[in-house]
Amino acid sequence: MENNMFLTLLTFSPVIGLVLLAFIPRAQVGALKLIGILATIPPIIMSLMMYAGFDYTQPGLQYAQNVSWFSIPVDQMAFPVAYQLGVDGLSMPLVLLASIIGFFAAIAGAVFIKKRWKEFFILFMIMLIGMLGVFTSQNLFLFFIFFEMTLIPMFFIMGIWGFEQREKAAMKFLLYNGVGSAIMLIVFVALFMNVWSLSFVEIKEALTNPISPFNIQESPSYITAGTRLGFFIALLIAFAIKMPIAPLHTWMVTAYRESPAPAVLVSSGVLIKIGAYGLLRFNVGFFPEAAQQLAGFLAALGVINIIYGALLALVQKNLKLVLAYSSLSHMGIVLLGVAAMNTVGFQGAIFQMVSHGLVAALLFFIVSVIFERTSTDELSDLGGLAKSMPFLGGIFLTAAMASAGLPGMSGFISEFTAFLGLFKEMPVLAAIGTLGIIFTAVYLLRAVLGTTYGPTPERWLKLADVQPLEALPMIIVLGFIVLIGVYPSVLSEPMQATLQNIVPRIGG
Amino acid sequence: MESRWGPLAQYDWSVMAPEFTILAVVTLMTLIGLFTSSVKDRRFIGWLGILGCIVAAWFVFQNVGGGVVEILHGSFRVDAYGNIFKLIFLAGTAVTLLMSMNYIGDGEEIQHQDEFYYLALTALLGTMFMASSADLITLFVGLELLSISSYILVGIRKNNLQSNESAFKYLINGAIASAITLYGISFLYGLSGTTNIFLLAERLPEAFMAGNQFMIYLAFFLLFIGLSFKIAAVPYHMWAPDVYQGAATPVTAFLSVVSKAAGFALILRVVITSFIGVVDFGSDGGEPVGMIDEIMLIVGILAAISMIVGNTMALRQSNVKRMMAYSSIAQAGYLLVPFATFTVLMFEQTVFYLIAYLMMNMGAFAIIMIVTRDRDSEDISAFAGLYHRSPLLAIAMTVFLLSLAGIPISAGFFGKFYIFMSSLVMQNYWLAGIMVATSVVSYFYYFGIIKQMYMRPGETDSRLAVPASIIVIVVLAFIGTVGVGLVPGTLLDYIHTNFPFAEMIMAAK
Amino acid sequence: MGAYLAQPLTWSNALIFIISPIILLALVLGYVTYAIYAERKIQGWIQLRHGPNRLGPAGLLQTVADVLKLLIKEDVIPRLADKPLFILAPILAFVPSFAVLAVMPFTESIHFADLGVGVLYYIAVAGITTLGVMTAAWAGNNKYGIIGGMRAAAQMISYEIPLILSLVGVILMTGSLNLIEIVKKQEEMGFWFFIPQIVAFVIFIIASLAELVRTPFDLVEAEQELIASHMTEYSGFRMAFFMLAEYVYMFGMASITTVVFLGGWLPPFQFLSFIPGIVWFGLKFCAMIFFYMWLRATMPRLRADLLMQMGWKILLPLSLLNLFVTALLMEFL
Amino acid sequence: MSVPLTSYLLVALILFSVGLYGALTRRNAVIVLLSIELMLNAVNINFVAFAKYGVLANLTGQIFSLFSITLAAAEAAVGVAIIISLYRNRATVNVDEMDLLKR
Amino acid sequence: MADLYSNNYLIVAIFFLLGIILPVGALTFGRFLRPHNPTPEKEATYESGMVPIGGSRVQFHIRYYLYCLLFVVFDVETIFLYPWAVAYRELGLFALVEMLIFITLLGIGLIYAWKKKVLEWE
Repeated sequence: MENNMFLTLLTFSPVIGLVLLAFIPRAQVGALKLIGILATIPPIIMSLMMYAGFDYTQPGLQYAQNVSWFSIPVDQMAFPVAYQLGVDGLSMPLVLLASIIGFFAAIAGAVFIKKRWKEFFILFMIMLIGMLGVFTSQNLFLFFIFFEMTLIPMFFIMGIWGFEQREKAAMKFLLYNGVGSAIMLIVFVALFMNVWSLSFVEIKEALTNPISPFNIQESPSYITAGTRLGFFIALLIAFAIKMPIAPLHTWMVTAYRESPAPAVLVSSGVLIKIGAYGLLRFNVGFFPEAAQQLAGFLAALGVINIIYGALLALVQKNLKLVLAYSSLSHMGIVLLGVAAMNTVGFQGAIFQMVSHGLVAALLFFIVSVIFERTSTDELSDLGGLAKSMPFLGGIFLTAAMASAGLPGMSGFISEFTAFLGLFKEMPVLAAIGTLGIIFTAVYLLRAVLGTTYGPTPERWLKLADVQPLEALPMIIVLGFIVLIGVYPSVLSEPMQATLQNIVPRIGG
Repeated sequence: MESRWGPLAQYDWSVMAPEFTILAVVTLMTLIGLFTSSVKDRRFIGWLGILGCIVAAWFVFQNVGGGVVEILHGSFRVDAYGNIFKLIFLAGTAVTLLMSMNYIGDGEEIQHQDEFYYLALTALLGTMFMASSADLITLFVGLELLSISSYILVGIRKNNLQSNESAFKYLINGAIASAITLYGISFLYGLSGTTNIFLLAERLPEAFMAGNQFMIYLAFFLLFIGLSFKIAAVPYHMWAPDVYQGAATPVTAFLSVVSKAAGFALILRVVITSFIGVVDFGSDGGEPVGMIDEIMLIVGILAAISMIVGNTMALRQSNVKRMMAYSSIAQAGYLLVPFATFTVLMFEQTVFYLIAYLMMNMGAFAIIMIVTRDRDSEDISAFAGLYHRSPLLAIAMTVFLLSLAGIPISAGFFGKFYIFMSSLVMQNYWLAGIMVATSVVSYFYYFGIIKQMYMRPGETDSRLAVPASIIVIVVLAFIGTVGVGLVPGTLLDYIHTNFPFAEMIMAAK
Repeated sequence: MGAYLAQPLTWSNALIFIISPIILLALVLGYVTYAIYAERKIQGWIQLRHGPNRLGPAGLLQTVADVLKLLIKEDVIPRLADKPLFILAPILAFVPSFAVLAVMPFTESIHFADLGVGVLYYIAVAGITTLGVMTAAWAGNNKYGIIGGMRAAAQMISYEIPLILSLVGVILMTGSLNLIEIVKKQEEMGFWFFIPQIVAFVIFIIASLAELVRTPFDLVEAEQELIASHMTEYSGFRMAFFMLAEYVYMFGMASITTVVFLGGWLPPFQFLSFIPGIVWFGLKFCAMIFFYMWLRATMPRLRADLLMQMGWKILLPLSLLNLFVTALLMEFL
Repeated sequence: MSVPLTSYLLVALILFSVGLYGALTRRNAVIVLLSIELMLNAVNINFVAFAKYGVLANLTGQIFSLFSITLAAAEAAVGVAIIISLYRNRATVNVDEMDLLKR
Repeated sequence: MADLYSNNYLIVAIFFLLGIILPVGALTFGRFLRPHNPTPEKEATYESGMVPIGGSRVQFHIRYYLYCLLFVVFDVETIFLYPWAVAYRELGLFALVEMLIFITLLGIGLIYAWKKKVLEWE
């Protein structure tokens, strides 16, 4: 039993903020905001420390903690459920992403939230714990609990601080994700029934090691390929809702349109990445054969996502919706990376997750700043904002370029890697997918230029430019984007060992 | 040993101490109540009742671990099964009384305050007999003691038309249900010549072999239909919404928790003990099929229908108590699942869920009571803006609702989770599937209340005054719900080690 | 009779079973005719009047003439009456009062059915009379009738409880519900039950008076208030049957008192046992009947509220107490 | 002169069905209560018949019927009490008119 | 024994039958003797010679019902007292104690009714 408390401290560090917030009177808005922002800094510091201390050569878990929690009695036996945390190359970048976006969203909260700050920050801290926990947990059960922990506060944040149709959107969000988590729970329990373990590592070992009894045909506990395929598809549906993948994406559109800025930031930056993470960690990690079998299907889904998202983004009249469909499109790239089923592809997928997380958060932040000033996000109303807000216009363009995959930015690296991976396996699909990139540039430029350039209407002339508090996080995030763009090894190296550990088992 | 005290005196009557305590307390309460009619505030009677519950619980704890003791020719039986259920009943009743202190104390609605307290305790006495009897006669008497007391409890707001109506409906349905139950029992008796469920277990297989299959099945169906009334499960659930809506809120809470748990105590004991040995060897020499297998299938189907009906009908309700009624139908469905899967752990699971249900439902009803009385409306919109009026109450309510919906980390989640696990272990995939699917459906209406509390502006923003007794209930329920959610193993282990359910079918020492 | 009962049913036995109740019925009718006459004469005697004295020697044929008169009276059924119930009511009143005699042991050998649950049978069947009264009251659709009927019903059910409970003491001591066994037990003990069960005896007498709706408990027939109560709308022979039922019930009540408390056919002293049992029974029975009539002539009527309160607040607790004292004494003596 | 057990059961079955039908279809609350009594009495017939002519005849059935009579009485008493209070507030005993508790 | 049992009840049935035949027979016989010429006045409900006012299906005071309830309670009690009394000798003193408890509870019912003024006839 390893007992490294580090990740526990990391995951639960927002609790400090939570407790402090609980004791601050609701009238002291300044203090609430300050604590709200400051409380998101310890996770960043600790995840950076974790990053620094990470051993790149080791494929297995690091900072692992394993404490027995309770046991599930099943038919005369009791199976222990442990409190297991740990990170490997796959999850560590995402932990860092979660903490950065957390900080970013907290600032967005301080800037854009106009009422009930106390409740907001408390819910936000709970959500932050959930986000960090999802990536640090090494146990199906724990994963599920943290997953739900992101869901419920999100529901509240959307429902309370959202726009006109907030309640409907919150309900829709809850139901879609509820169904997803229910399916996930069923699969987890079914997996547990078969393998009698909840630990990621053990399950992975049991399902992929050729000498484990579950993989030997003659063994009584052999799990047939059909069963594995069933698990795979069920999990795919669960994560497809979260990611989202094309036919199951409708919740996202309403959610993005109706949610307040911090919620959108968190959602586009971290929450939908949970789906992709799950896909990599569970679908591919546990059922490599099935994944291999369905790789074509996944790739096709990815391409559909890219093209469909891009086309819809092209015709949207609302800035937020453009970004929402752009998210859909970009998650298609993640899917392509996963479908590649090789190290490069996976690397691309993770790159894309991190990159899109940062870029989308930045873009949504910018849109919120615009909305804050103009009270509109309709493209037809906006225009020529660069004149009154030059700094914002610049950042907006940069972010859009990063999203479209301009070299030197993280988007380029990630998209390039992902497609590179897929080209090796399925050149045709990859070729079609690249069309999406072109669309991306088109719709993003249309949106950005439509907003910032052109003639400036009278009413937009007096708009104030970005405040220091707004500028700070934008610059930090942009810094990360550029850092990844120019020095991708900062991200690729730690994950190398882990991914190399996954890949050999694909295709057996 | 023939003393002048006769053969009855040889039994160890001390094991009946909990029942005697309650009986004595009811008597005492009645007498004190009658001779202090000049005192305006009647709450001290209720406090006496709560004290009685506590003392009785202490006596139950004295019996815990004492093994199986039978008295009165095996018709009264103290075993782990009965003890744990008695504790649930005692806790539920104590909370009901505590809740009603406030309901009764400040309202003009209930003229017969003393009666309210006595009847709650007599109903409790009925449930305790239901948990501890091994004879159909005493079981039935216990059942009726509970039923008749609760009919009156439901109608105790006698100037309230809704209360009258719901009492009438409850009575008619209850009486029909008990007639059906009795009809089933009469066949069981006719086939076996006994009403002792252990003798029944011995003789029913013989009767089955002798060509009375049809009668046995008939008896089972009648029994189950009649008893499904108490737990408000399909096929006898339709009374619940009307009755829950019309009854005073503490009574509704009592019905949904204690009465339901008692129904489960009865069904499990009778059905399992008496039908477990019946095996159909088939006329064509095929594989022998235990009747319990067929029972399990039927119960499974009924559980599924309960979950579906309860959760979908709840979506349409705007009255919060009506909604909780459908929710409780659905919960009855979940609670029947362990029975339908029938693992060795079914008792632990049922009891665990019942304890969780006790805590979350009592907490929820305490808050519902406060809110609906304050707004003088039972519409869901009464909850609008509750968060601004009393944030802590709203948070507690949220936790209870999340727990009812089965969202971690809560007692309700683990209750469902364990049940879900075992239904998967027994490869009852369809049942597990329905369970999860209907749980998701239930998010809709549970979150409907949450939505009201946080996202809608209320008619008033004045602070909601919460009486101390309600605070106590809510705090206890909150701690319980969250605590069990954090360390579910502790409770389960406690149940497992202290209440070995194998005692249920063991012979007495 | 006991011998025939134990034999398998043959045609001749069946005939005996049919004939003997008919004889009893004839006797009872005769008794009723002269009980009414006796009642009027005794009341006359006590109140220093003559009573009936025109028809026949000393008015002996008066009642017979009354019956004949009633037989040729017109039978009116009110328009608003509930006709089926109106016709049913007299029958309902009469049947139980006669049927209770089925278990009455007049002597050890002269009796009809010998039921193990004789006492229970008596109580159960006698309880139906209340129903006759209520039915008549309701069917007549008359305000006096309904008020009287309700009162009667309330009174009869109130006093039924002490009546039944007072018998429990006797049953405790006997250990059987069989009426013959009860008499035999008295024979065995050497004294009759009214001595050890004096409290029960008093309660029983009072309650039985109330059950019979006789003075001092004849509120139902308080003519000043209620005309003729449930019988208001009845006329002719239908009314006669209510009267008949009343007197037959009196017959039954006197018999059961005799059997249970007064030793039935037993002689008061052993040396008098040469006199046949039926004579002793007849004497005790007549004494009871006389007692009823005596009371009627001398007692004032009780007020309604006092009546009910006496039943519930005095007789009921007293009979329960008696029960326990009996049980305790049995245990410790 | 003994009647076979099945005929008792048949009578009970008919009574029970009549009672159930009445309880479910009649509109007058009092008649509904009476129908329920009919059902309970059908059960008593069953019990007594089994106690006398059953395969394993014994007294338990009769005892059970005593209890069921008692409980039927109690149920009826409470039932009528509730009907009375309903009648006081609503002036009807018609089951169809009890529609206050709908949605 | 079976004969004794059925014969006993045969006699009881004969008694009941006789009880029905007598009134039915007498009334049928009387029909040939008595006149029958109804008039509306004769068939009117009797109300001391006045024209009847209103219907007579009037509501009654609740006390009648309360007495009825009390009757049910105690009548049912006797159902249990009788078997107890018969079997008392075999059961011993303990049965007495039990019955004492039972009666005490019912007694409390009586006290309850007493205190609640159910027994007061106005």
